[in-house]
Formats: sequence, structure tokens, C-alpha cells
Amino acid sequence: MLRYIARRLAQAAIIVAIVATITFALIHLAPGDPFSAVLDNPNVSESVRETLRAQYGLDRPLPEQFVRYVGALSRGELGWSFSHDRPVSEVLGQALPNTLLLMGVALVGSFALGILIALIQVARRGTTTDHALNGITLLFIAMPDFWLALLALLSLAYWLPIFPVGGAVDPVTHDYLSAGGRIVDRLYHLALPAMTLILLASASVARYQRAALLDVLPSDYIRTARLKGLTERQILRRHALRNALLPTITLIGLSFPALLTGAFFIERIFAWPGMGYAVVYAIGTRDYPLVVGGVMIGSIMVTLGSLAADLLYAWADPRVRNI
Amino acid sequence: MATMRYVGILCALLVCGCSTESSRGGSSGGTLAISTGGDPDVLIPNLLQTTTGAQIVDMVYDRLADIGDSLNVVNDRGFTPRLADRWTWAKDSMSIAFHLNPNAKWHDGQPVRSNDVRFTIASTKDSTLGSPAASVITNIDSVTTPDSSTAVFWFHSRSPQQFYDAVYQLPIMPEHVWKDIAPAGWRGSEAAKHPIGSGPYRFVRWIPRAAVELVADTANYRGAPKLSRLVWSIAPDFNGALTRFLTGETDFFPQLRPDDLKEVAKHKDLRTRTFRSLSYQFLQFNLRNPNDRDRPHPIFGNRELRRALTMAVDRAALVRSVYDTLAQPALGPTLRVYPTTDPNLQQIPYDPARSRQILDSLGWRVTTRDSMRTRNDRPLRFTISVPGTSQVRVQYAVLLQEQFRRVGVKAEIEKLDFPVLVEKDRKRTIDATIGQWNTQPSPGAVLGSWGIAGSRSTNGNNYGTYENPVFDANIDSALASVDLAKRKAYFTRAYQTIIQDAPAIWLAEPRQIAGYHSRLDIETLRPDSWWIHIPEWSIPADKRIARDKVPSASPAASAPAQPAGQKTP
Amino acid sequence: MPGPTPVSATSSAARPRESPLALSVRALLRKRSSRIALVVLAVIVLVGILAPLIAPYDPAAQPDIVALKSQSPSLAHPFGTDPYSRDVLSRVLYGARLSLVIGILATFVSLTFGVAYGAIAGYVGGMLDAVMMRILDAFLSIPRLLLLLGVLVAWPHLSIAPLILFLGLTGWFGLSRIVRGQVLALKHAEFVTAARALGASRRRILARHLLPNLVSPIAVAATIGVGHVIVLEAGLSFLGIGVPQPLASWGNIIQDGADQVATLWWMSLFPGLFMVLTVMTLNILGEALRDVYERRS
Amino acid sequence: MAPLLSIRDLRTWFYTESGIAKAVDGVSFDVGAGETVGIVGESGCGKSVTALSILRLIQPPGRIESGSVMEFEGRNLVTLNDEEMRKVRGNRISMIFQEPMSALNPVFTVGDQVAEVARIHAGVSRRQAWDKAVETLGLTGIPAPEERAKQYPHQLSGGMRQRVLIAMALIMKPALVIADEPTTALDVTIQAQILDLLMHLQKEFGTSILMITHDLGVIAETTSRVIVMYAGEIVEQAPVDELFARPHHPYTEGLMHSMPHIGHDQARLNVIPGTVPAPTNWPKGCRFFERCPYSWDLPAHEHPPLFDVGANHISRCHLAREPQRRQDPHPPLVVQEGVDAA
Repeated sequence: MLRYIARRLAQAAIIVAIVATITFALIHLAPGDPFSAVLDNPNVSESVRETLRAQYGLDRPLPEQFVRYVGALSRGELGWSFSHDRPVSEVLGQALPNTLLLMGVALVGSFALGILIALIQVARRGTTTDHALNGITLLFIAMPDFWLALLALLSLAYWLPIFPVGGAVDPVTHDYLSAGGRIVDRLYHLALPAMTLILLASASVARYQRAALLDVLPSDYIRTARLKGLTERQILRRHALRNALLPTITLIGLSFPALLTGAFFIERIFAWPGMGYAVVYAIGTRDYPLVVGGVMIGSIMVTLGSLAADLLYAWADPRVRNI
Repeated sequence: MATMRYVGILCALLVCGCSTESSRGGSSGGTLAISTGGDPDVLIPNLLQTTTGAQIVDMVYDRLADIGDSLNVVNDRGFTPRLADRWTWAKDSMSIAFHLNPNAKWHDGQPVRSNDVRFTIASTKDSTLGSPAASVITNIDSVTTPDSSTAVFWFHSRSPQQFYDAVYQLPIMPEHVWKDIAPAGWRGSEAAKHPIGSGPYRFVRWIPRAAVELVADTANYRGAPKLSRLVWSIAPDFNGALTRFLTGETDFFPQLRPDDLKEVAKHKDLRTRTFRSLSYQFLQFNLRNPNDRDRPHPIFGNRELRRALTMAVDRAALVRSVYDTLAQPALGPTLRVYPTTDPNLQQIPYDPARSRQILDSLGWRVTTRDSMRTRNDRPLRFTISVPGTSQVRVQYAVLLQEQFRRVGVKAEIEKLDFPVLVEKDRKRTIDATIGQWNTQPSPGAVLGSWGIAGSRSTNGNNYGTYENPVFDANIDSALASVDLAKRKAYFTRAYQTIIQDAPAIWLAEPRQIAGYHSRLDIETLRPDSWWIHIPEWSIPADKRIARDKVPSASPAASAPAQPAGQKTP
Repeated sequence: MPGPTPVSATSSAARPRESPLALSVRALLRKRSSRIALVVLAVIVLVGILAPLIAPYDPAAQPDIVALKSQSPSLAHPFGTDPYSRDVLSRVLYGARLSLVIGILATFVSLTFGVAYGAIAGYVGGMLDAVMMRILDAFLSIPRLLLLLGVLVAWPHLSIAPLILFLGLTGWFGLSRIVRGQVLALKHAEFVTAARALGASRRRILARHLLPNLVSPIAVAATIGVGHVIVLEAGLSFLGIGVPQPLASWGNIIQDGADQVATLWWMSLFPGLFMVLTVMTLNILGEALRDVYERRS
Repeated sequence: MAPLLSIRDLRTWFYTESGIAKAVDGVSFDVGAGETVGIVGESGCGKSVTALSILRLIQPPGRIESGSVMEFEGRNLVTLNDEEMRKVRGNRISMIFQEPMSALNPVFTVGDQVAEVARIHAGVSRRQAWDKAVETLGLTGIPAPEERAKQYPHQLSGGMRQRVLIAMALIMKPALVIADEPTTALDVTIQAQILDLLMHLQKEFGTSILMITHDLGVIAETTSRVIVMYAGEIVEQAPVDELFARPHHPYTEGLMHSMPHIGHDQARLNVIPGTVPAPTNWPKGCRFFERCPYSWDLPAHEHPPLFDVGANHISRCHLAREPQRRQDPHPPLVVQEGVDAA
């Protein structure tokens, strides 16, 4: 088991290194001097421009810049964000917890909802509920994230003003609430974005889980369970689901990129101050280091996510666990 | 005698509230949440360029004197005392001495001294800072400080607008906060993040992309403002800001569009108020080649071609489509509200047929299948750059694109983000852009955006580099003459020159619509800055809602506890 | 005594074509949902192709920017008009054409790249394969949208061709992994060693022997890929960097109405409906193809 | 004494696209308390379907036709509702299958799976159920049952897993255990151990066993009475010694001859030519007609009932009425595809 973990960690490290090269290329893909956004600002005198270029070693040959870039990366420095006048690592560091909160809640919620829908469908396989749910999940898979977010915001925050119109906290009253009040306020603001992301992500989980369950049903140990006198519901929930969850765990690993993209749009529309929102803002203001920092951290999150999913799978499947 | 009549007319035209200094007592409390679609750029009086930034700075800082609702720019009529409680003109009127109000204090408790005034003017003129306000205080030579409570402004030349130039442009900044920071470092400095002023509101907090919060300076030398807290709620874009206002999350939204009025009407506790604003919109051509500023622009360098393009656009329909009845087609780089503007300035007519003839005569023939014109196989094509977040300007661009298409001209649209657009404007690397100037009470400001000075200086606003000495000369002589009739004649001749040169297609003089919550008693919304009377706005005690009942003491966060109840003299 | 009843061998008259393609098409058509999806998709594609003929107005024309602005659906304009008085129905029909073209071309780029990369990695194997796979993992770890934005930030002003190229270049990773797996599996199959024994060149083997077996996974990736690109293009338009005006794609029609989504509901409803319908049918077909392909292999 | 289980006219049909497959077409037999009854027949003759029908585990499109009666402990299993039927399964009647490798849930420990039966039916606490499971596992001869119970199925051998299944079947001391090909998948040495275990446990708990197999050797060793099934119906039933001594139905005779006898150097096993007819349209007359060496015109169109042919010995063959036909056997009417009719 440990050997397996070690190998996977090494693989993850290589992937992150390659992503660093890709992001380095992305920076230098941009036309002109990557720091032109501030340097060409006439207010900044030529001398300041020279010092900044020297500091970032832009006047040195490309390979040397790359070494310096990777060195900085390993120390966790992601360069300087111009739109915020602060180091990128600080900006993203502040934004990351919000994204992790949103994605974490959405991950748990979408898998719970997805599995529940799959269970209902398989328990009533062949009936109209099964077909109806099939149709609905197909609809949500096909729905573009921003369109659903737009509809959710419109229907649940404007026509039926149940939820706030975005933001992580109520900008006006948050700090004056009691500690409990603050938590309620934060949850109240988290509700709609998280719900939208859950709806988006749970559709594919439901379809995937339903297929896994249907694969498991004809197997012999299900018949043995029936022989033992278990009710259909117990068979489904205890024996079938427990086995059908294994492929779903691998799905967790694969779903991170899609979840991050979904979070990306939802943060933009619900003004959720996470990493996605910061990167979109940075794109508008051509703040390359922040955009590239976002790509970097995004891919690290995805890599760690799939690594965690693999480890969870190894732990969950006894056949793999105690090799 | 002439000046008296002059002032009277201006006052009548401008819905002058002439509200006397209303007493600052009465019930204080309540929170005003202003909905805005983007962060302020920077909270430094002589560096800011966004209206949100100006709103916050005008609440945190003070000017020497306030222009008053009459917006009179000649001599010091209508100006009411602020930091300066009295001022005296030199006999030869080459200098004005301002006496500072002894009670005026900075929010950190330091007294306001004349050095602060001298420092504010000097730092703005310092080229290493590169302040955009530098170009509007060119007439001020320097400021001397004979004693700690007197600041004397020295001018290069006598002008009817001397006092206006000295007082209107810049709020006064505390020298002891800024003098040790190098100009290049101002933007990123701690002082920029926690501004200290002398105005009616203290700075509490700025959470990027979320909110800016100010709290009433209860010990202010001019008495505490009525509203105890101001919050700018920052939404990701215009749509987010509008929705937050419609759902009652915020109380005030100054940028309603005609199309939104139907929505606002659905909410019983929301009101709207239309008010005149000092802004005009235009499609600006870059007369210089974006890649090489010394050579003329291949298309817009030609005056006849610019006139042809102007004739292709049905400006009246365009303005009606975007603004319904809430705007008039702009006459030129000026406003109908200026007394010196002749309402029936001669315009280039809407005449697509004539426009096609001119384009043909200039050698731009229709050859390609999609009926687009080319000349020695270069297509008649240019890009219109607009800020992506401004729905109005995007709408203009798409409408103009179609009008140009009908005469065989291909216009492409490039949506950029506001700061990037400003950068490109400054570097003159744009073909054409849809601009809007929130100009000043003084018609003379037109030199900054259309005169040669504005074109040549690195941080001038004449992004199209339109340079016509006849235009500049007429404006200068207009500004120099005191007699209204002569002044108007010079302005009219200048406007006719620039209109016929067509450096831009003048679009609209929009009136602004503000939406506000019914519990708010709001004062006059002044055209140059609707927010200037916020300290006198109030919320009656019986109409207070949840966010008003927030304790007036500043939150647990940074700001030092304010000693409550200190009586002002 | 009646004669014994002869056992009749099951010799059917015309034996149906047994090629894998025919098999999968027949299997596909057996499912009712696939049949409906195919019909709906055919209609939408037809609409796209015939757009110029059936669209009542010129999509870019602004007949009357004052009187006809933002009209709700009416007989004259079944899908209503946009803030520039353009007919939304015509724009949605032309949008069908543009969105589908972008989807198909971008997916074509993805397929060629994906198959090439996967085939080479699978066929050559060894160290090269390991390196190529790690590079693939790296690209797969970056969400496609983020990668796209990172690239598009560098070129703010894009016309259709480069947009399609970038959409294609960021979408081939998943398929190349499948192709590699397939090639690895087939590499040692008998008929490949036989071909090599007959002296076939490596390129010939790849083209003649391996590719035909990749038809099914490629078909699956293609159908679902087109759906992805359409949604992605809509997302980019929403962020303001998609298809430039005055061209019409479903994404930028929604973007035109996004600012007044409360009042101009028809601006998001109709293009959104078409888009969801198209992507849904593509997904149904993709999944049906995948079931057929998995059951058979 | 009344039989433990008495089945009358059991009919289990499958409604497939290609017509109604009458897998079990009117089967009746009894099983006495403590008795071991064997059911033998080629695969596809309906023996497994009979077993599944007893436990009402027939999945759609299969269905137990109305009119079938299965009396067990005074109740007709056919008409019990699901709730009551569940209380019978694993508690009063349990079953062991052929494939031990896949019959255990891979993600639960062996002990848990056995204990689960006790938790459901005995309603005891988790701890008590675990102890009972370990105790029963011990009974099946698994060494160190305490440790084994904590292991997962993939860590046990085939024989060991079959013992677990037996433990699972016997933990509640059911009245009847149905063993469907319990040893077929195991290698020979293990087969004997499992059979001995079954016989030993039967004596220990007095459970009756319904032994379903195609292997006449297993029948001979373990059963007291044998039922021969062919094409969905019972063709012969007799005490085991009687059947082996005097097989009456030609199909049984054919089965006996195709058994390899140790010591005889038989070059080639005798094979019953032809295959079982399609269950969707059973032939009108005797269903073994095509493959029967003694067939004549009568069986072709008259379906033989069950005749008494000796002490407790019944056979569904017209030879009971015309024994002389047995003298002139003729080559089978059906031509074996590709095999020369030796």
C-alpha cells in the first residue's frame, strides 16, 4: 500500500512540474513584455521599469528565467499581482479558502444527491420515475454552467428573493453580527451558489452511479443476499451500493476539473470571492501573473484531488487495501 | 455689473437648491448602502480616475471651499467655506490668501495646517507622481505659507476662474501622512489603503471586490453628518449592482437605464429621480497611426473621410434607441447647460447617400462580395474599443457597426476591461473608442480633452490627438474675456471649428437616473457630483430597517474607537 | 410412421452486413431514445444548413433601432427582438449554423491531435510513452476553461478561425488517452503481428489496421466533444471573449440579453433551449455509442 | 408423517420475446423431514428453476403460474406475501450455490456476512451474531474461525468459501437446505470433504437436503431418493438403490450408461444423441421422443403420464405399458450434426 502511495506522489510531483512549464510558457506567450501592463503606464518612470525588469530577470536569457521561475515557485512565490498591488500568493491565498469551501460543499453535496438519485432510479428501475429522472439528469449534464447559475440567481434571488444576490457575506451588516449571526450569514450566502454547483455536478454522478449499480445487481453475491432474506431496499443500500461506490470514488478524482470550471462561473455570477472570481477579474485587467498563478493552483488542486481519490479508493477496496 | 447678471442666469438654469448650510443637528443614525459595479481604482485625491473613487474621497477629504449648487465658476460667488473659513484677494488679484478654520482636524487628531495645502498642490504638480489633475491646475504657480493657518495661492495670470481653479479641483491631503513616501510608491502604500482626511466621514475598511465602509466623524469641525454609516457594496458588474438594488440589498443606485424603469416600478419601496449630469458621450477617432504616432491614421487622418463617417450615422435615432427620451444628441464637446453654448450650433447632417459619394470620391470602392469598401486592396476596416462592463457603450458600438456597414465600412468591436482601455487610450494604440467625459462646471476644461496641450502632454486626455490652433486660440480668448457675449462668441466659433473637423462623432448628453430607497431623505443631486450632499441626507428614525440599526461604533476591525458624544463648538 | 422431422440448419437468406459500423448503427437504432435523439439532431443540423433560406430576416440587420427595440415574442418576431432590434429567431437559426460549425471543426482538430498523440504514444511505448502520458496528465489536470482563458488573455482580439483552433487544441487530451489504451491493447493482437510479419511499414500498420478499430471510441469522443465545445463557446461569449459581433452564436445571443435577463427573458430562453437540446441529443448518442462499443469489445 | 415440503403441479414460465419458455412445466414431488432428495438432469432441464421457484426468487420475465402449490410447514409458499417469504428465506429454507468464488460480497468480512443472517432473523445484537457466526464457521471445519471471520473473501480458497456459504445456510438451523451443484466448481479432493460436511451437518441438525446436480456420483453418495428431470418435467422418481439397479425411463438409462466406470477401459463414453428441445414449444408427445432409442409412433403424439413401475418407483414412459418395445432398439431418429451416428 505504501509503495502505491509513494509512486502516486512521485507522479503527482512530475505533473505539477510539467504544469509549471506550461504556465511559464503561458506567461511568455503573451505579446510584449509580460509586465507591460504596469511598465508602460506613463506614470511609472523609466528607472522604475528597469528595476522591475531586473528584479524579475526579464533581461536574462529564457532558460535562466525558467530556472529562476521554478525556484520562485518552489518557494511558493507566484509573482506580483498588478491589479491588487500585492503578491499573487497572498491574493490567491486569501481567495483559496472560499473556493475550497464552495467546492468541498459542492463535492459532498453532489455525490450525496447523485447517489440518492441513482438509488431511487435503481430501486424503481423501469418505472416512469426512472425515465423521468434519466431525462432530468441528462438535461442538467447538457446545461451550460453559467446559464444555470444565471437562472438560479434570477429565480431564487430576484423573482423569489429567498437568497442574497451573491457575495460571501452581507457587506453592510456582517461584522456587526454576533459570532453565531456571522456563521448564519455566511451559510445564508453560501446556500445558492453551493446549491447550483451541486445541481450541476450531481447529474453526472447520478448517471455514473446508476450504471455502476445496474452492473452490480446481477452478480451472485446479490442473489446470496436475497437468499439471506434481506429486503430489496437493504440489498440495494447495503450490498449493492457498497460495491457500486468503488467506481464512483474514481469518478471523484476525475470530476475535479469539471467542478473547478463550474465553481469558476458560479463565483463570477454570485460574486463569490474565490479563486475563480479573482482570476476572471485578473483576465479583465490583463494581470498575467495572477491568471497564471490561478492556473497553477487550480491544477495543483486537481492533481491533489485525484491523488486523494486514488488513496480513498485503495482504502475503500479491501482487495487493494491489504496487498 | 455684468458678473452679477451672469451669476443669476446660471443659478436659474441649474435647479439651484441654494440650500443654506442646514444645521447638522437632527436625528443622526442609519446606514446608506450604495450599489456600484466595480471597485474604486485608488483612494488618493490627486491620482483617482473613477467616479466611485471620487465619491469616497469627497466624503473622507475636504476642499478649501465648496462651489455650491449654483456651480458658478466665475470669481468666488456662491462658494461656501469648508477648510478655509475666510479668504482675501490681493489687490492685483495675482494671489489669494486662505485662512484655515482653527477647529479643522485630520481624522488622526492632527490639526489641519497651511503646509498641508502647500504639499497637496506641490505633490500634484510633481511629474514623478504623474497626477491626472496636474493639467487642470496649470494656472496655479505655487502656494506659500506665511503662518501655520494661512495658505497663499500665487497664479501665473489673472482669470475669471482663478478661485475655481484653486479650490474646486483638489481636496486637501495631510502632509504628515504622505511626505515620507516616494511618489512611485503612493499607489501601493499603506496610506493609500487607509486614507486619513478631514471630511465628514472616516475611512473604516476596503475589502477588494466586496465593500468600502465609512463611518461618521462625529467630532468633525463642521458637525457630525446625519447618516452614521456609508457602505459601497461592490458587485461584479453592472447587472449585479442593479439586481442588488432591486432586491433591497442596497439603498442607492445612480446609473439606472431607461429599460430598468419598468423593473424599478414593480418595487413599491423604491423611488427614482432624474437629474442633469455634466457628461457627454462620443465616438472618438484616433487621428494618429496607433503603431507610429508620428504618422497620421490611415483612415481617420483624412478630415473628409471622418465627415463621411459622421454623415453615415443617424445620431438622433441612435440616442433615442439607447436612452429613449432621457438624453439629447450632443452638439459637440460641450453641454447645453453652459450659458456660453449656442443651442443651435451647425451640425454635420445625417446623409448616407452623400457619405457614400464622399467615400467613392476618396477612392474607397465597393469591391468585395459583402459590399465592403477597399482601396488598393486595403479594406476600409477599423476597430471600436469599448469597456466590456459598460452596457451603454457596448450598445452604441453595435448600433454604430450596423450604420457603418450600410455605407460599406467594416467596424469590428473589441470589448476590453476599463483599466486596460484607459491604458490603451493613454498609449494612443486604439483606432476608435466610445468615450464619455464627466466634465467640469467650467467649459474651459475642453482644452484638456480636445486642445493641443491635452494632446501633447503624456497624461493629457486628448487621446485622439486632435490639434487645431484655431480651436485653441478661440477657447483661450473666450476664457480670458469677462464679458458674457464676447465669451459666448469665442466659444461658438471654437465649437463650430471642431464640429466641422469631426475628430469624433458626438453622441449624447445623457440625463442620469438615480434609484433610491423610500426611507431616504435625499438632498439635491448636483450635476457635477451627485454625492456631495450625502452628509445632509437622513433616514427618519421611524423608517429604519435592519442595516440602520447597526451600532454606530466602528466594527471590531481596524479603526480606533471614536470618543463618542464630543460636542463640537 | 411419420418420417423423422429433419433438423433444419438455420440458413438465413441474406446475412446482414457484419461490419462493426453496421453492427453498431443497428444496435444504436434499437434504443428508442437514440432514435429520437437522432431525429432531433438531424432537424437542428438541417436548420443550421438551411438557415439562410428559412431565417425570416437578416440576422445582423437592425430595421428600426427605436421602435422595434427589445420587443417580446410576437407573430412578426416569434422569438422577439434584441436591444438592437435584430430578430432573435433569425439569429438563433444562424447561431445554430455557427455553433455547430465551431463545435464540429474544433472537435475535428481535437480528434486529429488526440488520435495522433495517442497512437504514437501507444505504438512506440517505452520511455517516450511514459513521458507523453505524464505531459497528458499535466494538461488533464488543468481545467480546459482555465487553460483556454490563460491562452486567450494573450490574444484579446480573436476572429473565428483562431478561436476554433484554440478550442480544438485544448480538447484532445481525454481522447488521446483512450486511443493510447486501445493501441496498446491491439498492438500485440495477432493480426498486427501478422501484418508486421508480412513486412508492413509502421505507418501502414497504424493506418490500415489500428485506426479502423478505433472508430468506435473516436465516434463516441466526437459526438460528446461537439456538445462540450458548444457549451464552452457559450461560456466564453458570456465572459465577453467568444464570437465577436455582429456574428450570431447561441452564446453571444444570451450574452446580449444577459444584462437585462429579468426583462428580456426571451433572449436567454430560446438560444439556451436550442443549445441544451443539441447538447442533450449529442450526449444521448454519445452514450448510446459508448454502450454499444463497450458491450462489443 | 406429513412431508416437510410438498410441491404440486409447479409451473414456472418465462415470457421472453421469442415466446413463453415453460422451464418448469407441472412438477410435483415431496421432501420428508431429515431426508436427502436428489434432483438430477442435464443443464436446462429446469432443476435450478425449480430450486429458485421454491424460494420465490424468480426474476421477471419469469413467473410462477397460478395453480402451483408449494406446501411448507403448513403454508403455501406460492401465496405468501413478500414479508412472510423473506422470513422463510435463510431462516427456514436456505440455499447453497455452485460458484463460491463470486457468491460472497468482496467488500465485507466473511464473519459479517454470516452474522448478517443471524442479525436479520434472530434479531440478536451485533456481538451475539458475530459469536454465533464464528461458532457456525467452526462447525463447518474451518480452522481458527475467529481469525478467518475477520478476513475478506478474496483471502480464502474456493473450498473455504464454500464452507462459509454452508455456515451461512445453516446458522439459523433451517428445516430445508437446497444445494444447487454445491461441489461442481471445486476440485475433486475438496468435493468429497464438502459432501461429507453436508451429510454430517444434516445428521447433526436433522435438516432435509434437496441435492441438485448433474453428477450421478454425488447422487449415489448422498441422496436417499432421486428425481430425474428432463425438459421441464419429472420423468422418473425412485429410491436411489432402486433407480441405479433398475432404471426404467430411457433417458435415465442413457444417463447411467454415460457415467464413466472406473476399471472399464471405455474408449468412448456413450453419448445421448441430440439436444433438449426448445422450451418455447415442447413437442406434443414424449419430449424425449427424438433422442429415444425405443421410440415408436405412439409416444410421438401422446404425452406419457407418470406410471407406477415398482415400489415407490414412477416413470413417465409408454414402455411401462408396452415393455416389449424395449427389445428392438433402433438408431436414434435425429441426425447428430457433424457426428457420424456410430
